[in-house]
Amino acid sequence: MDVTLASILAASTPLIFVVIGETITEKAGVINLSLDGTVLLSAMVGFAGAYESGSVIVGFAAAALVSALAALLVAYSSIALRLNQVAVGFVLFQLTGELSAFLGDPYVRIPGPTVTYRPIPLLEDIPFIGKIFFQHDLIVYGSIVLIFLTYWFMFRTRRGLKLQAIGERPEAAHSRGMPVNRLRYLYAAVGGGLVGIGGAAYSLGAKIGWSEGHTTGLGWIALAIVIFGGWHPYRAAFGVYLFGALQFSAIKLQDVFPDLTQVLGTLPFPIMIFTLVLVYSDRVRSLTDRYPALRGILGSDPPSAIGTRFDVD
Amino acid sequence: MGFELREIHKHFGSVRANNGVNLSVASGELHGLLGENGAGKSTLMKVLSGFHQKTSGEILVDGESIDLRSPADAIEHGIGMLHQDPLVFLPFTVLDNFLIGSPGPERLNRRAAARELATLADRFGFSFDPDTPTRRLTVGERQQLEILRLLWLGARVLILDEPTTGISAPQRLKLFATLKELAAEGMSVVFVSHKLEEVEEICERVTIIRAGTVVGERDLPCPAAELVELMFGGEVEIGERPVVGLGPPRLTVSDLTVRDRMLSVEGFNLEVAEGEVIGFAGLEGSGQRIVLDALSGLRSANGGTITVNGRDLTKVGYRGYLDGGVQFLPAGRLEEGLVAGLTLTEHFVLSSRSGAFLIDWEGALAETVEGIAEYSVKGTPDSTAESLSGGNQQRLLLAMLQDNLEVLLMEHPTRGLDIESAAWVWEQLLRRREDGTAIVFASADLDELLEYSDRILVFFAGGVLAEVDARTSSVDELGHLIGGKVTS
Amino acid sequence: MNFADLWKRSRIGIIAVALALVVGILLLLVAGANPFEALGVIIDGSLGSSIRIGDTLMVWAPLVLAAAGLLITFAAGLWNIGVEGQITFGAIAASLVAREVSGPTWLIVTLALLAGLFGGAFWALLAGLLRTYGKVNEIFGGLGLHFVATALAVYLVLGPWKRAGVASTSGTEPFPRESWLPTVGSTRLSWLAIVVAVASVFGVFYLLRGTRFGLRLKAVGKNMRSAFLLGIPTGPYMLAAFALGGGLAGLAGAIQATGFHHKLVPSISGGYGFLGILVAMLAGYAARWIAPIAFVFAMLAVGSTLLPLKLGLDSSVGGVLQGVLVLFTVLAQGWQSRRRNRADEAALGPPEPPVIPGEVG
Amino acid sequence: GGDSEPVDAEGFTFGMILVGPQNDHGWSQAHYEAGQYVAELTGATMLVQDKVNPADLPEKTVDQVAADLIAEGAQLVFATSDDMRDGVLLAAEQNPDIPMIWSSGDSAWEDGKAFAELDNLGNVMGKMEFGKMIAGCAAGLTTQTGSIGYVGPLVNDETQRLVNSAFLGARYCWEEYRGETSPLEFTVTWIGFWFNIPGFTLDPTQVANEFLDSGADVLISGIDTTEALVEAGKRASEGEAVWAVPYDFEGACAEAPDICLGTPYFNWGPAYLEIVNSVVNDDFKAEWQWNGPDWDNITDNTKTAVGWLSGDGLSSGASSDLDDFISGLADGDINLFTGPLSYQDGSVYLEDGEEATEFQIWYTEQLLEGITGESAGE
Ligand SMILES: Nc1ncnc2c1ncn2[C@@H]1O[C@H](COP(=O)(O)OP(=O)(O)OP(=O)(O)O)[C@@H](O)[C@H]1O
Ligand SMILES: Nc1ncnc2c1ncn2[C@@H]1O[C@H](COP(=O)(O)OP(=O)(O)OP(=O)(O)O)[C@@H](O)[C@H]1O
Ligand SMILES: [Mg+2]
Ligand SMILES: [Mg+2]
Repeated sequence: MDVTLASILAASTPLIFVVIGETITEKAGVINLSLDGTVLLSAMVGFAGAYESGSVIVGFAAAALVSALAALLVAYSSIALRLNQVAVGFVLFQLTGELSAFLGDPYVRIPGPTVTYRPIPLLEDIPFIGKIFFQHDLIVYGSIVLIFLTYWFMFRTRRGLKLQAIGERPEAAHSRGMPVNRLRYLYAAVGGGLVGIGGAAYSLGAKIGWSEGHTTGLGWIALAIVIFGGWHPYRAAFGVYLFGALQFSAIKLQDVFPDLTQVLGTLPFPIMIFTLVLVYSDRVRSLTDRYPALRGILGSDPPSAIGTRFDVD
Repeated sequence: MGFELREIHKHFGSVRANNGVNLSVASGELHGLLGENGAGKSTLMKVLSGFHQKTSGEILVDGESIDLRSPADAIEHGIGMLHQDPLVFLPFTVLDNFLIGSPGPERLNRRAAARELATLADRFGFSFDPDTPTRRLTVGERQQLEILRLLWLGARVLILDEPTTGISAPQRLKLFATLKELAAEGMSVVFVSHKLEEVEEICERVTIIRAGTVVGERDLPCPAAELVELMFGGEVEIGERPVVGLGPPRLTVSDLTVRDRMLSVEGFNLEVAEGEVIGFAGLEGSGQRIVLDALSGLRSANGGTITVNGRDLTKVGYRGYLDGGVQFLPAGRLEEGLVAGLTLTEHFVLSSRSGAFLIDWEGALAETVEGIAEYSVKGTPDSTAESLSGGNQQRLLLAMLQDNLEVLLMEHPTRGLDIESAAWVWEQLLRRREDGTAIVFASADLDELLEYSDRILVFFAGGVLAEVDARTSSVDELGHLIGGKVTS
Repeated sequence: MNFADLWKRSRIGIIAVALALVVGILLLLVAGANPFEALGVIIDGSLGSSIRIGDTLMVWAPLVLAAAGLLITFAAGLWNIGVEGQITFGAIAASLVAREVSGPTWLIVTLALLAGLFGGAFWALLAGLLRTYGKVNEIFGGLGLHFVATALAVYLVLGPWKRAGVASTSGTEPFPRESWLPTVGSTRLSWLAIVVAVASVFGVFYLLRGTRFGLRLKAVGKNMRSAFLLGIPTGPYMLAAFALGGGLAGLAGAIQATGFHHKLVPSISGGYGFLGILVAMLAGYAARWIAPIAFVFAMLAVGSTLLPLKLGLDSSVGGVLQGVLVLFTVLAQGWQSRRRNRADEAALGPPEPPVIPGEVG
Repeated sequence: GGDSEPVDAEGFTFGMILVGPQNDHGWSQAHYEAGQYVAELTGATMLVQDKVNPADLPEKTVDQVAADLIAEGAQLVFATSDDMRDGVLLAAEQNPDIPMIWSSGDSAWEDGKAFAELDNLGNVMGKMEFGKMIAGCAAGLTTQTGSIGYVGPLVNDETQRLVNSAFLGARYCWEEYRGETSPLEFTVTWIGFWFNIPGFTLDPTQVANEFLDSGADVLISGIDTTEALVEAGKRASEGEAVWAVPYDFEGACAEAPDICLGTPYFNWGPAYLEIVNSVVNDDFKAEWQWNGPDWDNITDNTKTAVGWLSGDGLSSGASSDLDDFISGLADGDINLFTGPLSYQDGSVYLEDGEEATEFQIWYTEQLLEGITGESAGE
């Protein structure tokens, strides 16, 4: 049991970075629909960077850079060019995915550097808990820290409040002296960078190496989990782990439903998205209106200004 | 802290919202800013608070010229503004709203902030639960919160843009007491309103602006009639109105109840005869719009009945009303009337009630050319709706109306139009009235109400405060009534 | 359209194509290939013989159908990203007919195409209902249904429709020959697919240009509130747009199943739904450009499959070029409108529906 | 086959259709390198089209790719996947003058179940059941937990045959060499295709992970790619005692050599060389070839059709037992396809003492009793 949980934790690590990154970007009001492609490209760039330099740090940095650039392009198109974020995001999804295949060809299935296993002394010996949480590599620990750190940043710091403000009501943020569009660029880049780290965390950790289509589909699921997670780091993380658990159970169930295994493997995708139907249904809405305590679990209010642009004057 | 505005111009594209405004307010002064809808009051204040960048002019604080590039600069200089619609973040808690944008160490100390909020609130007799979402605060409470926040940030010039819209009478009293107290402490307060009574009640001086320029400045008290004249451009000659024989009732509303999130209108009754024109007066948000929505089927009535020509339409829904000959022209021409991106011809096709599947473009073009000529729309059949000027958009909307309407409902039918266009629009409307159409319109323009209505209902805070006969009323009387003041 | 207008439009196109070419050439140089040689291979690989022209047209047909269908949903202001799922479900429905119905070719083929049409429409209607009644943004509802349709195809291929003794996602047993779309000569080109695709382009052109329905749909897409006030029942119109757009996508799926693979495979959509979105964007959401742009895309797709063969390049070159082309076109539109002081957004065409997941605008 | 001298085939062109990428370190790369081998020896030109499957190359079917290759001058076409059945049958029918090979198929086997009368379509396959028995033996000799996981591709006669072989080898060595009496756990999980196609198949990385989590310490890969080895290598680097056996390609151990027990691999070169020879010499016959290992030296790549290359992960003790096993197979002392053997559903596969015929081995309808996992059944 603890072994399985540890595996789910490790396998979910990249998606944590992706989902938290996109949550931050969307909190600022920018939706980056290109995730499914940028995760692929950053997985490729991460591996190639680490392979060429011999250092996983270079790999992560290169991946973060590439993915941040993609997110910045979406932000720029919206802020400066007044283009539709969805349209630009979609084109980038296609382009970055194809680029990963094109540029990644020399790196297919060759051994390269990986993140190293670093169990934490003493803690790793705690029964049960030790196996689950303290026998991993640094990037896994990093993902857990990231969840708490993001929560802390968003809800416990001044800058975090500003981040939420610019995505919620930019004109109000502007009237309180925040440089809305500059901050949107900043958080698009930060979120995009985290997405890139997530991509590299696949090719350097959770799913070692590079092959074409290495992470196909996971970007879409990340976008769905962001919504499922109600733009809250804890709930988003819960969504990621739930998805991981569902994927593992699908494998376990091959014996029970032989015809359905492959189908079960893909089901978490629609399940995640159809949870949204429930979350948005009037009945659940009225329930959360009546019992505000439930809103934390069932509510999912998007940042009000998501996907829109803000022009001063 | 005093401030001075010199020759402020603010243009939005071709709209000159402020056209060389001068205004000076001394430290400790409670200064009123009066003007009709669209006069340019909010724009001027947004320039002063750094929200908008002025097109030209100079801003001085304590005699020194300052450069405001953003609201952050304004706050730095001690200028804080409470916007017409309080700019709070609805899903966030009261405390977070208080904190957002405040300077201080990176790590939030909510407990300390809550204490400061409580202390400040105490001073003015306000009270907040710091953990409630702001969404659940009334508009008045949101304002109070914003005022506290601005004071906390060190505002020495406080601008309030129509702070009394949508708040209750006791809250208003509290607000006024607070403002007086602040002025007494040496703060400059600018109070923007079109409510004479309130300005009279608390301000020492008042500046009146119209069409983007200052038309007068007075010490208070000063005769209300004089202020009304300045605001609305004086008594307007009311021409002979044609005597139209009123026919049988067209529209009968009995005991109507409608609600929206902020406001509810209860027990509304109205009977409009064939060929009668009813005007709705009142400040924005006093209930006119939701009644018009209900009368056009856009909002379902929470109680009561609406009949047209004796047919009960209460439950038929918007399209049922359209079929029953009831049509509504809302004020937001590009938001709720025309479709940006579609051409005039396309608009004419959309408005025709033909059921044919294929469009006869040649026929439609001919019709459009005819319509353009008849309604003197400055545009070609290929112009898109958004490229028309406001006046021409309104002409287009009128041209698109069904021919034989039973009831025509309108909101601000001539807002933004020059005198000539406005007169022309009314000519068209009165023609329809002669055909028997019953007209109900809401307007902020008192002259318009007086000139074209038969009867005027004055809305105040969700109820009909008074019904006056337009033939015998005056701008002065209406001005008082709109402000909630019933003169005998 | 006057000359100035025409120049404005084509200037965007020229800048975009030029930039795309520059980037494309750079990428090819990076990959160590002679760009002109690569271009030659792509042209030869897609147009080099009657057979290859046929192959290209067989990619063109479903792509055009998907893009034409998307124009309808775009007109209604909807981002029908679920189009992939609609293709897949249309293909499943057509496969059911092809597997189960026996009779003369004309009968089976007609029924299969109809099944595709209705299957795709049905699947799109689900996304439409989620959008109009479930408040789920069509992007995410559509994606969810896309994954469900794929899962269904995988299930059928591995389960009830599996080959005897085999459980592989590689596909079902080929359909009986009577249910294959008839072809022209020795090519793989099915004239029926071409007829259906051409008809769809004309149909969509006239629907959006010449009918009251199309005009009202545009009004709904550009301003739902005004459209409603003009008396248009916006909910049903949006559903109708989904059904029509999905129906054409379903036809594309039926052609993929009965005219191309001749069996059901899980990846039956061929990605033409997503590609169709790019075609629609590049076409500026105008029906008259769909056919030529889809043809260029089909050329790139088919022609670049020869790159590995002849130049040792990866075949993803075609996809990269497509993406670069669309990206620069979209960006160029933005640059252009930024240069003009007054951004005339309506002319940019793309609907700007609220992207707030779960909120209906 | 595998004993013909290379002809001079300068100017001769053959085409190779691969289902996966040519650098997959597995099935497709083995074919690709065989093609290179032939080209080098004969001077012929090879044209390669890789990733020919509906997910990666939606715009082309196998018959279209064959047509492309022919148009580019190919005088012989190799379609190298079980998955290409429909396309290659169509292509052979449409191009009766072009000899073609469908590797791993049975269309040219007169006694087979799916004989197709096509004069220009032959089949080549290696007797990988030997490779898999050796792989199974290596796993059986190595496992500490007594639990072996097999990452299977899709279910068909061939893959069931290979799983059964691995199982028989593992059980034999587990019991005979190690003297274990407790039953060996042998589980197969199918991903649904020859390699991972996200969204359509299970992710082999996760399957491997799940095996290792649930106590298997040796993974045998039955798929075209190396995820099982990579994942086991990662676990080993974290200090776990786990091993893996990749598949298909001689160089497959490279991604995690330390824990690689060895590779059963296909060596298509000799058979393909012979076919090129026959086409050049104009005596091509559409035959069904099922070529065994060269028992004299199963790593002699000029001769053998299937081989076994031991990896660094194999202990020296296990290594000598494995050599024993291999020589037993070579001289016929060990024939694991001997009854009594039952299928999973309890039906008899081989009566007591019955030795399986080629037909019985090729057309394996189910997994054997003792294996956990899904059979195609029916
Ligand atoms: N952002 C803007 N863009 C374009 N025009 C604007 C903008 N803001 C205001 N205007 C125009 O400037 C003019 C002055 O508007 P302003 O809001 O200052 O009036 P106001 O006096 O505050 O009216 P009210 O009493 O109705 O609030 C109006 O014609 C308005 O339409
Ligand atoms: N988006 C636009 N695209 C093209 N032309 C425009 C656009 N907006 C305005 N115009 C043109 O600019 C001119 C000025 O428009 P504006 O709305 O300022 O007119 P106006 O003087 O206020 O007229 P009115 O009194 O009728 O409102 C008009 O001729 C109008 O057609
Ligand atoms: Mg105002
Ligand atoms: Mg105007």
